Amino acid sequence: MKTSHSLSFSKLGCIKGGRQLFKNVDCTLEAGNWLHVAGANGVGKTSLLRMVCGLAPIESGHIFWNGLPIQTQSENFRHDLCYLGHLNALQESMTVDENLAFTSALGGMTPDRLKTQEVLTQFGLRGRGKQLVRHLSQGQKRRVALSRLVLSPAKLWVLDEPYVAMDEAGIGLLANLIADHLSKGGMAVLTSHQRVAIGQIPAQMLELQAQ
Amino acid sequence: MKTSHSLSFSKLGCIKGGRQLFKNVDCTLEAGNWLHVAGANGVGKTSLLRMVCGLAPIESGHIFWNGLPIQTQSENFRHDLCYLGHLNALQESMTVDENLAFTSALGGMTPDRLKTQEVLTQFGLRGRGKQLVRHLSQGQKRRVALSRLVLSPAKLWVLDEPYVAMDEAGIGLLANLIADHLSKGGMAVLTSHQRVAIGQIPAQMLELQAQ
Amino acid sequence: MSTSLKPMALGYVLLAVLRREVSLGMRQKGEVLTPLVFFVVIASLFPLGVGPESALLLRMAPGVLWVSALLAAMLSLQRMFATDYADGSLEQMALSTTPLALLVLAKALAHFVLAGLPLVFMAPVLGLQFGLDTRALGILMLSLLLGTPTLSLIGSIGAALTLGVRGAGVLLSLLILPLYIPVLIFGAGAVEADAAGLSIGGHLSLMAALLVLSLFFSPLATAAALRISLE
Amino acid sequence: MSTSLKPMALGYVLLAVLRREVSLGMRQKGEVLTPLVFFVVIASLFPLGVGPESALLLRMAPGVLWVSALLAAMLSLQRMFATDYADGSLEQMALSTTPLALLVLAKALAHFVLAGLPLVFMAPVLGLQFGLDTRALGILMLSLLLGTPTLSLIGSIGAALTLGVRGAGVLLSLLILPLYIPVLIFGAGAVEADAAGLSIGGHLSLMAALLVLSLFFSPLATAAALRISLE
Amino acid sequence: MKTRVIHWFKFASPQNFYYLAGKMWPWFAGLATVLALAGLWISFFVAPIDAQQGQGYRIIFVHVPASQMSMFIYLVMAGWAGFGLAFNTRLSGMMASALAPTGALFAFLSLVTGALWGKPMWGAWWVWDARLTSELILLFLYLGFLALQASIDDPRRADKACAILALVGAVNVPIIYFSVKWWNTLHQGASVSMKGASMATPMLMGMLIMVLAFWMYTIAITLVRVRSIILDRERHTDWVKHAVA
Amino acid sequence: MQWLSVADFLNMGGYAFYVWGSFGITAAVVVIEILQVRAQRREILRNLFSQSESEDDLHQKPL
Ligand code: HEM
Ligand SMILES: Nc1ncnc2c1ncn2[C@@H]1O[C@H](COP(=O)(O)OP(=O)(O)OP(=O)(O)O)[C@@H](O)[C@H]1O
Ligand SMILES: Nc1ncnc2c1ncn2[C@@H]1O[C@H](COP(=O)(O)OP(=O)(O)OP(=O)(O)O)[C@@H](O)[C@H]1O
Ligand SMILES: [Mg+2]
Ligand SMILES: [Mg+2]
Repeated sequence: MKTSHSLSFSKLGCIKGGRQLFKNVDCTLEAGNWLHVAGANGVGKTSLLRMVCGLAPIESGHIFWNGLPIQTQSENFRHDLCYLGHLNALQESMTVDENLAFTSALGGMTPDRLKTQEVLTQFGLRGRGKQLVRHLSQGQKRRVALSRLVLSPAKLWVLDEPYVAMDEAGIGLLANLIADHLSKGGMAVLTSHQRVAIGQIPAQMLELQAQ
Repeated sequence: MKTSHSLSFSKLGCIKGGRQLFKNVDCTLEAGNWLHVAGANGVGKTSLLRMVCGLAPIESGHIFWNGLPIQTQSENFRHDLCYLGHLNALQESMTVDENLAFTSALGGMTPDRLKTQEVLTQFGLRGRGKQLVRHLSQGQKRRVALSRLVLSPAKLWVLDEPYVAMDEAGIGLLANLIADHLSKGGMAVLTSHQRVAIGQIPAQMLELQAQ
Repeated sequence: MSTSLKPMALGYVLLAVLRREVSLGMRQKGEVLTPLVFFVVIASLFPLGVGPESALLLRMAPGVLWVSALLAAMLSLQRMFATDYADGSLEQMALSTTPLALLVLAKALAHFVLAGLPLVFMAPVLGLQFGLDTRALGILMLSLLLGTPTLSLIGSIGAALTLGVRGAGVLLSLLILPLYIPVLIFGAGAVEADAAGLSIGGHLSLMAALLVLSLFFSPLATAAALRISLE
Repeated sequence: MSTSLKPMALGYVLLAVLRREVSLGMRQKGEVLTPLVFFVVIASLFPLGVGPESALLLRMAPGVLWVSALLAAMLSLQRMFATDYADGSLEQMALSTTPLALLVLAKALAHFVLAGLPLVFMAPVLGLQFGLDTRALGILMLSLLLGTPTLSLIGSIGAALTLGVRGAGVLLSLLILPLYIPVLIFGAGAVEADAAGLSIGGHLSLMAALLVLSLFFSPLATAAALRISLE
Repeated sequence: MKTRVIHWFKFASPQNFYYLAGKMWPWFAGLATVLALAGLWISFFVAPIDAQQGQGYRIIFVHVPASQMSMFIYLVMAGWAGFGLAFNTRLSGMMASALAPTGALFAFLSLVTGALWGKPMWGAWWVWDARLTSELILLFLYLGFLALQASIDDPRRADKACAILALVGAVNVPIIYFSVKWWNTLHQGASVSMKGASMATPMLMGMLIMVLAFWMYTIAITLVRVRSIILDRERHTDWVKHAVA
Repeated sequence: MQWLSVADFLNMGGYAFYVWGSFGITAAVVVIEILQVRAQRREILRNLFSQSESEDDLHQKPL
C-alpha cells in the first residue's frame, strides 16, 4: 500500500462568466503539509477548491493526485478525499445521529454508535445526538459537519472556510484536529479569511490575486 | 421629532426545546452605542437577536424601544429596525441591482440608480450590478446583503455574525460603516466570534453564559 | 420619513412588488410559458388515457379543461413565496413598514398575470381539440377569466401555510384543492349549463362573488399565515 | 480499507440510502399521505367537473384514474433531490466512493415506495367510486404496480435536470409528462382492453419492458444530469 | 492517432466554424429562395387539381415538408447533443440549441397546417389520430428542450443538460410513436387514412422541391443562429473582438 | 394555365381560407424567425460593443 501522497497543480486556470479568475497556478503539496488558499472575496478560492474535488470541470491546466490527473482516477481519488464546502450537507429534518450514520454509510462504513458518540463529545455536542439539526445553532451545525472529518478515512481534506460560525474553542479544536491529521501523514487544503495556526506546522500559502 | 432612541431588555429569558438558554438578561443601549452579544456556540445569541426583532416571541421579560414594549408599537419599531441574519435575504436568480431595488422598495423608497451604484462601489462590487447573485462568491453575497444597511434609514441595526465570509478589507469596511452609523446617533446590536473594533467606540458587552 | 406610509406610497410599493414579480417571471422566458404548456400537456393526457372517441371527449371537455387549468395554475403556486422565504427576503417583507397583506395581494395578482391569464387565452385552442364550438369556447374563456384570479388568491393562502414544510408541493395541493372546488363547479358548470341550453347568469355571478370575497379575505389570511411560517 | 467497494458494500449503501429516504419521508407524516390524498382529491375533481352521469364516469374511469395517479406521483418528484442539493448533501454523494447512479437508483426506488406504492393500494377504492368491477380493479392495481416504478425512474431524470432552476416544479412536469405518455397509454389501455374483452398480455409485457429499460438507463442519465447540475 | 483527433476537434472549433458558417449560409439561403419559388410555382400552377380533395390538397406542399423537417431536426439535434456529451466539444451544444427553435416552429407549422387541412377534409380541426398526437408530443419535447435551455443561466451547463434531455427524448420518440399508434388503432378502426389520392408526378415533384427548400432554409437559418450563439458564448475571447471590430 | 382569373386563383376552389391560411402562416413563421434571428444577432453585437466599456469595471480589483 502506498503511504505517501501528493497533490499538485500545474498551470491551473479558471474562467467564470468570461472573466479570468486566476491562471498558471502551480503548487505541490506533500503528505503532512497543509495549503492555505488565501485571497480577497471573489478571487476564486471556492472555485479552485471545487476543481480540486472534481466538482467543477478543469478548464485549463491539470491537477495531479499521486502524480496522475484526477480525472483519470476519479474513484480512487474520491476515496482519498473529504470535502467540506460552504454548505454543511446536513439534512435539517433529520437528527444529528441520523445524519452521521448516513455520512458513514455513504463512505461504505457501518455506522458505529460508540464512535459517533465519542466524536460528538469531542465536538462539544454531547447528548445532542437525538436533536434535529434544524434546532441546532449555526456553530453547532458547523461542528456536526466537521465531525465528518473524524469519521472519514480520507487522506486529503479540502475545507472551504471551516472556521465560519465557530467560537474560539471550536476553532482551536478544529486546528488540533487538522494538526493531528497532518501528523499522521494526511494533507489539508483550506481557505479562510482568518489566519489560524495549525499546531507547529507552517502553512504553505497560495495567495490568489485578482487578475 | 424624537432624536434620541434607546433599546433595553429587562429580565429577558429564553427557553428552547425545554432548555433554559439564558434568563434575567438586563441591559440598556443608548443612541450612539453598540452592543456586542458574545458567547459560545449555541448559547442563544441568535435566539436573542430574533426576539429583539420581533421574529421570535418573547417568553419571559420585556424588550423596550424608546421605553415602550416592542410588541405594542410593532409598526413604529419595524420602521426603526434593520436586521441582517445568518441568511442573506438575496434572491439567487435575480441580479444584484434587482435585489437592491427590491430592498429599497420594501422600505417604501424609490430605488435610486446612482445611490445603488455608489453603494456597490463602496462595497467593492463595482460593475457587478448586472450579475446574478447565484454567481457571486460567498463574501460578495454577504457584501450585497450588508449594503442594505446603507440604503436603509433605520436607527437600530441588528446584525447576526456580519463578518462571516468577509475578507479583512471587508471587515474593516463594515466596522467603519457601523462607526459612521453610531456617530450619527444610530445604534447596533451584533453578534460575532471575532472581536472587531468599531472606530473608537467601546463595545457594550453582553456575554451570554451557558446555563 | 414619516412613520406610517401614505396611501400613494402604498400604491407604489404594490406596484414595485408587482413589477418585481412579473420581471422575475419574465426573466426565465419559460416562466410564463410553462404553466401554459403544462395546461396543454395535461389536457392532452386525458384523451390519451381515455381514448380517442370524440363523442366522449366532447362530453368531458369542460370538466377536463377546467381541471387542467386549475392544476396548471396550482402547480406554479408553490414558488409564490418559496424563494423569498429561503433567502430571507420574506423576513424583510414582514419587517417592512408596508402592510404585509398588501405585499401579498400584489404577489397574488402577479401570479394571476403570469399563470392565470395565459391559460384564459390558451383554453380555446384546447377546446378546439376536444371539439367544442365557438359559443362554448367563449363561455369557457369567460369562466376562466372570472375564476383564475380567485384561484391565485385562494392559492396564496396555501402557499403561505406550507412554507418551509418538507413536501410543500403536495401538501399545498392538498390544502387548496378542496377550496378550489366551488370555483371548479361553477366554472365547468357554466360551460355545461350553456351546452344544455340553460342560463349561465347564476354561475357567473356566483363566481364573481367568490372573486370579491377572496380579494378581500385571502390577503389577510395569507399575511397571517406568513407570519406564522416565519416564527 | 480497500480502494473499491465490494458488491456487498454497494448493496449496503443502497439500503442505507433507501432507509434514509424512507425515514425522511415518514418523518413528516404528511409525506406518504399527501400524494395519496392528492390522488384522491384530483380523481374526485372529475365527477365534480364532468357531472354525475355514471355511464360516462365508468367509461372515463381508467383514464382519469391513471392520469390522476401520474400527476400525484409527479408532484412529489421535485423534492427528490432538491433538499439534498440545497444543503450540500448532493455534493457529498457525488464525491462519495459509491457510484452516483446507484445512489440515484436508491432514491428513485424510495420515491416509488413513498409515492407510487400507496397509490397502487388506494386505486381500488377510487375505482369503486367510479363503478369499476372487481376484475377491472385488479387490473388497474396490476398496471399501476408495473407502471409507477417507471414513473419514478423517468421522473428522476427530470428532477435532476431541473435542479436549482427557478420554477423547477412546472418545468419538471413539462419535461417528463411527454415521456410518461407510453406508460399512461399502456396502463390505462390495459384496463380498457380488458373491459372490452381483449387480452391484456401485450399491454402488461410492454409495461414490463418499459420498466426494465428505464431501470437500466434512467439512473445513468440521472447521475449525469446531477453532475451537470452540481458544476 | 492522437494528432488526428486533435486535428479533428480543431476543425470543429467555434472560431473556425464561425467563419465557415459565415461563408456558407448565403449559399443555402439563396438555394432555399430559388427552390421555394420553384416549388411554389409548381404547387399553384403546375400541379393539377386533386380528384377527391379539390384545390384544398395544395396544403400538402407546406404541410409535408414542415412535418418531415420537424422530425428530422429532432434527430439531428439529438445527434449533435450526443456527440457533444461524448467528446465534450463546445460547438455541438451550440448547434443543438441553434436547431431547436426551428424544429419547434416546424412542429408548430405541421400542427397548424394539418389542422387547417383537417377542417375541410375531416370536418374537424383535430382528431386524436396517432400521427397527429405524436406530432403534438414532439412539439412538447421541443418546448421542454427550449424551456430547459432558457432556465439554466450558465450556457455550458445548459448545453449539457439539454443534451441529456434530447438523448432521452430521442430514445423515447419511437416508443411514443408506437404506443400512440397502438392506442389509437385499438379503439377505432382505420377511420381516417392520411394517404391522399395516388400522387400525380407534378405533385410529387412539387412536394420534393418544397422539401428541399425547407432543408436549405433550415440549414441557412441554423448557420446564422449558430453564428450569433458563437459570438455570444465566446465574447470574451480575442478573436471575437477582432471579428466584430 | 388552370386558373380562370385572379379571383379564381384567390378563391382556391372554395378552400381559400385553409390553403392561404396554411401558406400564409408558414410564410409568417419564416419571416418572424428571420427577423428574430436578426434581432438576436444585433442584440449580441450591441452587447459586444458595450462590453468594452464595462470591461474596466469588471476587472477592478475587489477593494
Ligand atoms: C394537425 C393535424 C396534422 C398533423 C399534426 C399532421 C402530421 C403529419 C406528419 C407528422 C406527417 C409525416 C411526414 C412524413 O412522414 O414524411 C404528415 C404527413 C402527411 N400528412 Fe399530415 N398531419 C395533420 C393533418 C393532415 C391532414 C388533415 C391531411 C389530409 C387530409 C394530412 C395529409 C398528410 C399527407 C398526405 C402526408 C404525407 C404522407 C406521407 O408522406 O406518408 N395531414 N402529417
Ligand atoms: N457567471 C459569472 N459571471 C461573472 N462572474 C462570475 C460568474 N460566476 C462566478 N463569477 C465570479 O467568480 C468568482 C467566484 O469566486 P469564488 O466563489 O471562487 O470566490 P472566493 O474566493 O471563494 O470568495 P469568498 O472569499 O467570497 O468565498 C466571483 O468573483 C464571482 O463573481
Ligand atoms: N427544539 C430544541 N431542542 C433542544 N435544543 C434546542 C431546540 N431549539 C434550539 N435549541 C438550542 O437552542 C440553542 C439556540 O442557539 P442559537 O442559535 O441562539 O445560538 P447562537 O448563540 O446563535 O450560536 P452560534 O454561535 O452557533 O450561532 C442551541 O443550543 C440549540 O441547540
Ligand atoms: Mg468562497
Ligand atoms: Mg447564531
